[in-house]
Amino acid sequence: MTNAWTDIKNTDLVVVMGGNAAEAHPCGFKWVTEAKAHRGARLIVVDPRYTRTASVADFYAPIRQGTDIAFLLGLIRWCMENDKVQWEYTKAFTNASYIVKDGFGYQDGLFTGYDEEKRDYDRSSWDYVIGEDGYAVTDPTLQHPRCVWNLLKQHVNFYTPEMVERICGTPKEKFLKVAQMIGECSSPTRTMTSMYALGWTQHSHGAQNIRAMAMLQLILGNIGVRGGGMNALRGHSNIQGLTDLGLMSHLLTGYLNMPTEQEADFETYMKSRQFKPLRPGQTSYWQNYRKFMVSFQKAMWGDAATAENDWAYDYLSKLDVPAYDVLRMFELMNAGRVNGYICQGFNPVLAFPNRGKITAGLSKLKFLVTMDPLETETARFWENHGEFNDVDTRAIQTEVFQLPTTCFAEEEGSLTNSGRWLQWHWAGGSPPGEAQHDTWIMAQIFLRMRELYRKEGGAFPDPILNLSWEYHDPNEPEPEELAKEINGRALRDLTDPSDPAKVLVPAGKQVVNFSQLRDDGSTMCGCWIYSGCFNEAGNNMARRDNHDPDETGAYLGWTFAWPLNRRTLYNRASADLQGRPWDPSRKLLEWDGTKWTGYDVPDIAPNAKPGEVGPFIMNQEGVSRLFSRGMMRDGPFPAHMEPFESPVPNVLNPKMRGNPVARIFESDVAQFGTSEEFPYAATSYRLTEHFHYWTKHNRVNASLQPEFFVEISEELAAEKGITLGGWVRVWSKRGSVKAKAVVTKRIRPLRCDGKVVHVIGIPLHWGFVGAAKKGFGPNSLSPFVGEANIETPGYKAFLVNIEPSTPPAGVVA
Amino acid sequence: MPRYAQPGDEVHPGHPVTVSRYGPLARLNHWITALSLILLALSGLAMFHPSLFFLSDLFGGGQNTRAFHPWIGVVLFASFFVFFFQLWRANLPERTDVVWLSRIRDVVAGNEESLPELGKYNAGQKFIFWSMAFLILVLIGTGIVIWDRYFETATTIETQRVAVLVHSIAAVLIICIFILHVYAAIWTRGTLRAMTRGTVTGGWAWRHHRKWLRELAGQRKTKPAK
Amino acid sequence: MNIQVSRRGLLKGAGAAAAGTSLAAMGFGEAEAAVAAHVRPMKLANTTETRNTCPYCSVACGVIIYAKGDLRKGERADIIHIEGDADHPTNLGTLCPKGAALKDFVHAPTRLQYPMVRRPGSDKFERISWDAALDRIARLMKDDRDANFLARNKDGTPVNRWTTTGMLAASATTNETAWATFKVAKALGIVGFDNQARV
Amino acid sequence: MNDSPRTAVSNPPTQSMISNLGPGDLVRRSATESLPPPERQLTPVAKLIDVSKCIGCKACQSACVEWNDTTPAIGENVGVYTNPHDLTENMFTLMRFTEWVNPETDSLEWLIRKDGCMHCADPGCLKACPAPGAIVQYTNGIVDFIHENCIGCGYCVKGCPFNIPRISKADHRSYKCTLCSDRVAVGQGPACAKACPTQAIVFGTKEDMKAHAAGRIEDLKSRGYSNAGLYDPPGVGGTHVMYVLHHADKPHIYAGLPDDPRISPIVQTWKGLTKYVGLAAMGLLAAGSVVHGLFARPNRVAPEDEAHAEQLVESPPGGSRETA
Repeated sequence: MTNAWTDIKNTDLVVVMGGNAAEAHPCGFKWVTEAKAHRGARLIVVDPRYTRTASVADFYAPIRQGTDIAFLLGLIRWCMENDKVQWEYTKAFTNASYIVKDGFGYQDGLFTGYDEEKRDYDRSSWDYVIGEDGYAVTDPTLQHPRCVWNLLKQHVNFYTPEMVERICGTPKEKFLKVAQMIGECSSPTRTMTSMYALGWTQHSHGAQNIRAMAMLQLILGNIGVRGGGMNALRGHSNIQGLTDLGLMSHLLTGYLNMPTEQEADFETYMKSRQFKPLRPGQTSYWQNYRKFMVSFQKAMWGDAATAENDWAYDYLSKLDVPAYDVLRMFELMNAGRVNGYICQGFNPVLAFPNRGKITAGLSKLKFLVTMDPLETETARFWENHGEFNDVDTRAIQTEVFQLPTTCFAEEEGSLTNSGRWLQWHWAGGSPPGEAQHDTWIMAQIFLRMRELYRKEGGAFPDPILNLSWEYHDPNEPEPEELAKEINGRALRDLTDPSDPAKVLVPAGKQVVNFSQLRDDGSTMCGCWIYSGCFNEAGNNMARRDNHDPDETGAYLGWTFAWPLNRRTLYNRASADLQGRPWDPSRKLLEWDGTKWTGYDVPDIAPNAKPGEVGPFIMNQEGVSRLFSRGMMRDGPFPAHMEPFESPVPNVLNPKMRGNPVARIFESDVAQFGTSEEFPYAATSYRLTEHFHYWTKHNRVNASLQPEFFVEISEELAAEKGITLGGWVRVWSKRGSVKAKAVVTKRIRPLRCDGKVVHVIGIPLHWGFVGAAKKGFGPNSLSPFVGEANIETPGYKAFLVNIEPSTPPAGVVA
Repeated sequence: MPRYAQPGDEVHPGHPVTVSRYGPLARLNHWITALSLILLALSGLAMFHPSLFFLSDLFGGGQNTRAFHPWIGVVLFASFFVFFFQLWRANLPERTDVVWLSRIRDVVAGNEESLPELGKYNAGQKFIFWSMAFLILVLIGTGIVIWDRYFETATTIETQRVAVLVHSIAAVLIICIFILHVYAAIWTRGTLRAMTRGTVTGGWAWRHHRKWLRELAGQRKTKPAK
Repeated sequence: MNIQVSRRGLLKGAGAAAAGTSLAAMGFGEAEAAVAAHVRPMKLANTTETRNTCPYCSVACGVIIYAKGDLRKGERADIIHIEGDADHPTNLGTLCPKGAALKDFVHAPTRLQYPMVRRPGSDKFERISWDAALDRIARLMKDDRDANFLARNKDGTPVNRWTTTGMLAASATTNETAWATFKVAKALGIVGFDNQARV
Repeated sequence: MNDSPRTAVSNPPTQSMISNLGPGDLVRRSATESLPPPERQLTPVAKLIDVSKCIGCKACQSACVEWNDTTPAIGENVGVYTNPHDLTENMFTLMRFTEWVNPETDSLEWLIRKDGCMHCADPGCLKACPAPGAIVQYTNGIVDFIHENCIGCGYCVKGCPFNIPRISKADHRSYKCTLCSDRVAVGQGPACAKACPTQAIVFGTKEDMKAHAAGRIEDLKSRGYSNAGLYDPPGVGGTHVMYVLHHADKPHIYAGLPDDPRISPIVQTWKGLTKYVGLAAMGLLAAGSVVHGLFARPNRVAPEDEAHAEQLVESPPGGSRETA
């Protein structure tokens, strides 16, 4: 989220698309109802289903899953056509005026440089014209035919309201009603917020869904302002934290990247990370990359990381592929190239697509370790549960360890919420039985392995032997010790560059925040963006001052938000070129002539003059990007792409299937179904009564939503002779499930490209362990394909078939 | 074929003459029914009016009262209808009943001489007999409808509301009938022994049920000697 | 001891006594035998409060854990209730149907209590001690790493990849746990390292 | 002692507190003729359920189960979102879902109503209850069941105009929403109101709640719900659980919410006329018999009756005996 949950109360219009906030985030959705009740805000829901969010919406428009880009580009086109643009903002704060290279173009649904063999683009032409001065060439008048604005206008021209109706199945008048409501927010004094979640990310073109809305928000001037922003509603309590901390194949902490094979040494690695400003006088904050990287290496390997050994750069793994993401790992597992797997609080058997492939993969492992407070289907993947898990137990040779961990109530530490707040919590109960903290378990595994390497030696032991593990009790690092490490401290006295006599931070003391980090090895910091969370002032994540001056929703005294306790990202953009708030009634920051003041921590140097330094300091341009250059694999502009399994062909290019650059493994191609075989468009989602596969263990939630079901329209039910509450079988090219049928008016057939499209909804909360009735998950059906840029599995749009059925064996009808 | 006499009815000469009116089975039946009715009245009244709730303590509290009442009802029903099939013939109405009723003042005043000669039962007794039968049917019927433990979901709440109203009205009526019955039995001296010893005196029979006595006497004469 | 409990207890006693005597007296009790009006005793009286946050979605609502016993005093703490923290700016004390039932998640019958192992081909889990389990896991991991670790690629560039053992990190662990986990996984050279960000 | 709370959302106390609701606060008590007048008048409280703000998340159900320590059964899916399928002795409140197509706009509206005890000012359950003190009404409007006094007869079910109470098959006592009287008694709001994510459920003094409702109704009218209104049915003297409805002109579309609820006339007759007339009839008859017994001379068998009988049995003498 660019803004905080509590900031949503400041909005005038909430657009929930690609998500279902009321269902999945009820208490966050509270702030939508607050905005409605106290600001008269309106709520729009665009979704294939009439959701719980829609039940309290002012306007609902249906859409076929997977076609959001067409809808959003249609909106951008409508705003351009009807002069619903926040011009001053767009001109000053976006790259609308930047001139693009001549080579760049787009036709038949493809951008220039496509290589069908590699399923990849040559992106060299997707860039600005760079002048002799080394800066990007711009045309502030937006007259130049090759400026981003005009190229965008040309690009979106295709998406007329008629075309939107043809692709998305959204009736033209409903689309126009949405467009009008949204268009009003181009006024500097009206803001709109976008609340989305996995309804946008879980597509082969997920990142482009989000970009399309971000672009719309930018031309409406809604980024960086109160009640605006792009608000990604993260699904798990600390998934924001785990991503910030880089617990991913291709990441290090704070969005530093893992090196690749091409980056053989530290200098080569740093060379591609200069981040030189593209416009005069701009701040390009990533220029501090080296400081963060060196401090990170010092946090990892302490004294073993020296200038001489390039800060132990060799200790880091170097990737030969973009990432060893989960889909790739399970592909390798099936190929027999993975022997061991550790699942910490994770349930792949229900979480990852094409369950058959997941189970087959786990069955090929030599050993599997699960760490979890609860039973999981993964820990028992080898156990036969009839139709619910029909495996040949004897044949599975995997050795499985099930380690009991504590849960939230029994442990202390911080979680990072969707609004980037790091909130500390305390243990309130004693763990059951022999359950242990994850920190203890990880320490035990590490200490045992380190001991083995000390005794026996082995493959490259250095990174293990030298890993900094300076804890009061090495067997179980304390949360506060770890938090201090994440914040970072001075390893030597840090002196003022301008006055060497002046010690800013004495050796051994916590740094105030990342602005004090150095690239000479004199500082260490586990995760630079978190720096400031636990400094000499104490544990800022544990702060509990809930005062909110002038009720802006900022709550600066409550816990700690990264970066630097900033609550709204890009907040400098809330003020115009003179530094005056666009909307005086919703002031966030203001230039007082010498510095930025206001309700939030400025997202810019406090003394950076308005009109000189752009608000988007993490970009080399200093402005935001309507045209993203070569930064995304599938295009500098979003463009309509059908799902890999789609009921209708892509109107732009019937030959094109899914995202042209999305990675597909050979073995999976054969498992894509066609609309002839599988006529119905399926989508998967959460229900508010449950959280993933956890709450089915809880009798209360189990009683509120006891049994697996699928949702279909009354029309489809009639067509197929399916009765309310009757059993149905739903199957795809990859698998088959049995479910109860919820026949509802909330799903209605759509008409797309002259064809009637029936939508089938499949919630995801059931499995074969727990208190609720045994059931299946949509992952038995969904395809094994990832998003082109980040490999998020596509759960939201795939094809299935359905028929009336009998209960699964052993279940009484 | 006797008109009034029932199996077991017989006169025994002597001073005074005695007449068997009820056999042991009939008497047992009567008393089970009577006891059930009393218990039902007590438990029912406890749930009928707050001022009578204290009666529930006789059954060990409200919960027991609620639990026992319907079961006692079942016993009453069974017992009464065994009784019923022994007596219903003798309670069939006849012309003299009308005459008897038309002289109800004399009945209350006890001027039997101005009343017609009667069979085994007078109209009053017959009225009690039939209304008991009817009310018990109504009570068991409505009682089952409001017997939540087993039949809670069998009927709609609206039906149950009607049932509970009818049940209480029927209960009031049956208690009134019961009072009449008991009082009449006491006021008409010499009656109680019919249900205790099973016999009445000839005089009693002569005074209250002369036709019945005549018939029995006649039977005796025509009967072959032992 | 909650005042109400005792008051209620007294009334019950009194009620029973009244019934007793009157019954003895004339075989009848009295309506007064009924327990006087009272509300349920406040069940949170004398419990320990602990501030925590909901472990489910990313709204991270503030919750208060009410327990019998106080961990801070080194006592065993049994959680008897969890409800929203009205002081929390985001949820203002409210909770969703999942958060409102957190107590039953903590006390779920399927909460794991002991380390278990399932031997190859076996159809059941067996108890195993922590030490035995951890020693075995460390051994399996080291053997696999030593056998399959790729120190340098064919061009001789150090790449330090261990691709034959992967790890998935939990989405509900604390940042502190995540950092410890990160350190171990990256130091071991596990590249098949991922989390729930995508699902 | 503290008066009724003004809010649903504050953190409950953990120190022992004296209850704010005791025998002295009763305004009605089931099957009790002479109830001493309450010692004081507490400010009437109310729970306001704004159906237009409700997202049907069931947090209220969850919070209710947790607070009241009930154990609803894990049922099955029968094709609807309403789970459990009805109120039970273990589920005091229930989200009832209705998919309603508005005939005027032809657009779908998902009507979600939180069902549960309405805490009527004139409670039918209390009127019907035969067990002294099993159902009580406090001066702040809360209608509560005192389970120790409940005899499990089910009369409350028949008395309730909203079909709320449920009799436990386990302990044969009647259960329903208590409006969290135990929380209110220490100055807290009900568990459901505290949990409600969108604050569609709010709690406070009835006066405040009516004012709050007025504001909500205004907002709804501005969004085109011209018939938005407050549901506080006069037929039962008003309720201490009220709804804001977008279609207050037709409450029945919300899963059969009664348009004009009142205590059934049948129940009125049963608990009114029948009770008194019946008692009188039985009393009079009994008394009458006694009087008649005392003053009218009993109907005695006279000696001549016996003589007649003997004569009848003996005569004609001899003959027949000889032939015997």
